[in-house]
Amino acid sequence: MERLRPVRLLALLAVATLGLTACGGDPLAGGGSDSDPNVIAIGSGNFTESQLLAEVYSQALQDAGVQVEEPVAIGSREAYFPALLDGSVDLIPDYTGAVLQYLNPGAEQTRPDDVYRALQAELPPALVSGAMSQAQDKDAVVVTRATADRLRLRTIADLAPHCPDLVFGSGAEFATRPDGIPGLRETYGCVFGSTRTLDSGGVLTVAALAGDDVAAANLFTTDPALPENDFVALEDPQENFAAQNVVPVLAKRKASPAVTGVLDRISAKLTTAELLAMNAEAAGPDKPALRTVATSWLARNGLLSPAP
Amino acid sequence: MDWVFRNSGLVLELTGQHIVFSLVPVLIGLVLAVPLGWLANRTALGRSLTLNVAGFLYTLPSLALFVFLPPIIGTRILDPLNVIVALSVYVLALLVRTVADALDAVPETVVNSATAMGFRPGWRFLTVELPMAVPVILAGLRVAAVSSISLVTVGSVIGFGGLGKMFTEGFQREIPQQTISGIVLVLLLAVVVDGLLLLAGRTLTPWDRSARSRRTAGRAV
Amino acid sequence: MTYLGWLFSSENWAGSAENPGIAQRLVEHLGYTALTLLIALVIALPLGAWIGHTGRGGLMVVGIANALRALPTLGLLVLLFLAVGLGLLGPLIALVILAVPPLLAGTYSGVANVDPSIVDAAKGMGMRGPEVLFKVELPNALPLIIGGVRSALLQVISTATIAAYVGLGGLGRFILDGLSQRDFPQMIGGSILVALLAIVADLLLGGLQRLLVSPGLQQRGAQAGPGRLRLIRGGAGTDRARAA
Amino acid sequence: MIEFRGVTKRFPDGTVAVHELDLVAEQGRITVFVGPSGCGKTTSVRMINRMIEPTSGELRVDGRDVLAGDPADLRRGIGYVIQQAGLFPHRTIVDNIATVPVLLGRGRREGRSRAMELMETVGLDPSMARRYPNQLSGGQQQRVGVARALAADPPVLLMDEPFSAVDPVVRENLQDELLRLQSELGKTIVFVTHDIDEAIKLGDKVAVFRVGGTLAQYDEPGVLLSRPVDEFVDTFVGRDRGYRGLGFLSSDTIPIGELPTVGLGDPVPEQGWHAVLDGERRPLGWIDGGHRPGGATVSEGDVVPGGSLYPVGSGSLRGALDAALSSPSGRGVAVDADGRVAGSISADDVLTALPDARRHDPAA
Repeated sequence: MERLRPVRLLALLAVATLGLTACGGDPLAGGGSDSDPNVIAIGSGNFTESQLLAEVYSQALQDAGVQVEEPVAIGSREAYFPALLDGSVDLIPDYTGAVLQYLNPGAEQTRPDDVYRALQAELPPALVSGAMSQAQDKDAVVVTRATADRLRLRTIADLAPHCPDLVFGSGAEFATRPDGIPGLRETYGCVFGSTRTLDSGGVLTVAALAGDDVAAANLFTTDPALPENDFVALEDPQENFAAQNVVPVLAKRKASPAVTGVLDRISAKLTTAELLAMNAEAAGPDKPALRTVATSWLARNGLLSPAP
Repeated sequence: MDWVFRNSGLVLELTGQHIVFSLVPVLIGLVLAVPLGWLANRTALGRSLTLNVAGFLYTLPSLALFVFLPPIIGTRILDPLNVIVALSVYVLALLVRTVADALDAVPETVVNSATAMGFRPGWRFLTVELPMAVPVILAGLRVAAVSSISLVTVGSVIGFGGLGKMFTEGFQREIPQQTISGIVLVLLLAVVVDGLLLLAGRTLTPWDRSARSRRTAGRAV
Repeated sequence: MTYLGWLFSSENWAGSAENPGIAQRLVEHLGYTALTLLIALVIALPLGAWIGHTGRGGLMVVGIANALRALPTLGLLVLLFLAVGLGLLGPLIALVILAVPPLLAGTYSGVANVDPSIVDAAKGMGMRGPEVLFKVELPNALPLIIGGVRSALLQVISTATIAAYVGLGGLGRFILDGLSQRDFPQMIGGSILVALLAIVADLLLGGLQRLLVSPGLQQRGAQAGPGRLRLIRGGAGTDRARAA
Repeated sequence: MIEFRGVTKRFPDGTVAVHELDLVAEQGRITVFVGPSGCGKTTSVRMINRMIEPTSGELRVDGRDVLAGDPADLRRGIGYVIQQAGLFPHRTIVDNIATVPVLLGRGRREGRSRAMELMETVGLDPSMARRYPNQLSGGQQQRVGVARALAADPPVLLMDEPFSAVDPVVRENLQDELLRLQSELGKTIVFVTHDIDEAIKLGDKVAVFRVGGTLAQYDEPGVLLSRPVDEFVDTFVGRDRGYRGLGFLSSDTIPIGELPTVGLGDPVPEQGWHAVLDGERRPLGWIDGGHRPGGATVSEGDVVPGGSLYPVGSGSLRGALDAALSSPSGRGVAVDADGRVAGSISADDVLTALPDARRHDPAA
């Protein structure tokens, strides 16, 4: 029943932490272990749209006879992209501008085609991208209608002078991304009074903005919460946020013509309106499973072979 | 519950994962706790050392332990092995003490009479002391299993599977039904496993029937 | 590569307006913990003492304490977020819900386990109900009550970490933000801080216990009796269930 | 004085623990309640300080109705000692004893100094004052219990099986101590026990209860032994009651006879048993004349241990008979108040004196 003296306990803890420093490698480098060469492991971000797209890819590939693993929602790009690089996942639905900026923080292209072309040049040799879709889901600085009216805001430039008086809400990664808080500072000279870490365009951010816990927030243009809450996405005249067309990024060794064929057919059908519709369906009153939403979209667009 | 039926495939899959993630550690912890508990019970130093390390490990918050493990055991952060190892550590920390206490509580007269009848220590441990310690160990095992089932869900905050996904997804998509279903399923799983362990204990220790009700009633904290 | 540099950078401790530092997160974490514990004590101490004193509802306490062991913390946090929205209230309710059972069980079993002959003697000498409770039952129940406080404290510190997931501040932020920013040193640093906080808090309470509990109750083995009682009062408390 | 008038206790489940009890525990005397378990003896005593509320009837302590007024105030004026002492484990010995004085609003300091006095009264070393109960032996704890009950100097003392958890030797010790204390303090004591021997030893009067809470017999111990009212009391009082009853009969009429004696170093007598005396004429034992294993003179090695001694003037017939029966010579050694040999008595003398003693026994 004796307990260790504090000093001895702290010593123990010190030893334990030294142990932590001894091992090399980056545990965040990837997801699980290396994947099976004949099976495609699909990953996604940890937000609904990304998970939906992963489901769409997964089901379409399965339908075409490709073996796939159940999609895993990994987290932010900072978490899932390394997983793609080290082979623990093979396929990720992503956005052109975001990937480009991730690979080259200095990239200045903003138009969809320019971004896509630049992305092809920046992709590491082990990765390829499929065709990009017309569907865009851009980062945006969003305020409530009331704030927009009160401060007469239409663009981020209008917001800039007010930034020091405002609380800004976003996911943690937005604080460190080049087009995130640093980008807003450089492009528009907007330095927020304080920031609040919430989630990446998720319910926390929506709730915080709706509840006036934050005055401005980072949300995404296809988020059904924007029209639902009458939020205003401020225009981005200086093009801080690059074009964000949905694009599949995959491991070259898994990019067989069968696989890319399926992905390209999906990209051909996917538009911003379709993406909005899918998001709205998932957010609908029934809250259907994402795999159900994906199935019905694929069926609607003739991307599934008819049931036997 | 409506939600569960509309999404039964997903629910079944997550429940399956959950069972593996939560119960494999219980098994590992138990297998390691018996010899360690035995050792702890043999010498005062061993006891103090084992129990203090166990107490220390048990103090670590789970989310922190999930993060500590990768650099120590060389896994990547999303490897399910992290959850399994972390939970095994908790189960072990909890059971090592229980086993030591349970062995300690075996009446000395029984041990002495076994020795007097010519039992060698190893045989005596397996056939006399351990069986007599089963009821107390089992009580600890039930606590371990139940909290293990509840703890697995914490892992989904940093991307692990299991029923915790019902919470993270229910959160992201604002589906209270999914969250509530998740809570109910976790509780249900805990009740079922607890009941099974109780039943297993009854069959294992037919001699202890009368004593048991008192003991379980007393384990309030 | 070292993970500890993050922890020892004064810049990380101070933080900035845009990026709260360790000092602020630590204060937040301590604040949530203290507030929760205070509320939970106000609820659980009188209730547990009353139940233990009168013997009414004891079975209920045991039942609730057992059932709450299985209650998944994260589910509770998410459910409360969905119910009351963003802010301190939801997580606070969750934390209190998790802190009350160990406190209640500790106080209840502490008071209920006081040797009946002692209570009998106290009444027989002419102590009134409150005098019996405050002068005899509570001082004798103190080891178990503090045991309950230690359990609750660890629970709260752990769960407050997870509450970062539903937007709370505190040390859990480093773990989750580190994950999304791919900053493992930050994750490890946050984890170390949380672990240290838990250990230090537990040690402090252990010291407090030695200070507050009468030496007459600390004689080892003198009245600890059979295994069950000892299991209940376990020092480091590995017998307490953890939920976070 | 404690009076029970038609006191009944019926518990909510219908059990009658005490039925129509009429009894008076006399002022300054020890009254013992004895009986098998379930006879209501403890319930009866606990009704006196209202630890249990009577269902009906009247109960007075020194003429005051106990049911009038506040039970806590009542209890502060009545000492209470229970089995295993019920000491507060979280308080030191001195603070345990000072409990009631402090409750009564006398200062802590006054309470403590009173407690220190009482420790000496009950035979506890004052150095134990700062210890905690679990550092004391069972017998010591029981002494603390008695001291605690006496702390506010209550006229009435209730003792509920106080000595039943200590070993026989310590118990006998505590009983003697209680009798000594009572001879000094003269409290009105009600003492509960299930041990008839303890009852007979301690009680000025003994109340035997039977199961169902009725009083079987209430008498002085001698009468209980000599004339049990019915078979139940007879069985309860137990075997040897005739012999034990001798303990309550005066032995003053026994003739003291001659006692052949010899001193250490004297020549060993020719024949017959002789008491061996020391220089102060106190008995050391016996020597059988004619046997001389140790030589011609009486040495310590030759002395055969004697039986119990019979104190002239203060003994009972039981003591006299035992002295005679336990002596190797068949004659008991009678001693005076200083322990010097006064003569001898024989078992025949005791039996001869018996009818006379019975006739003079006031209790009979």
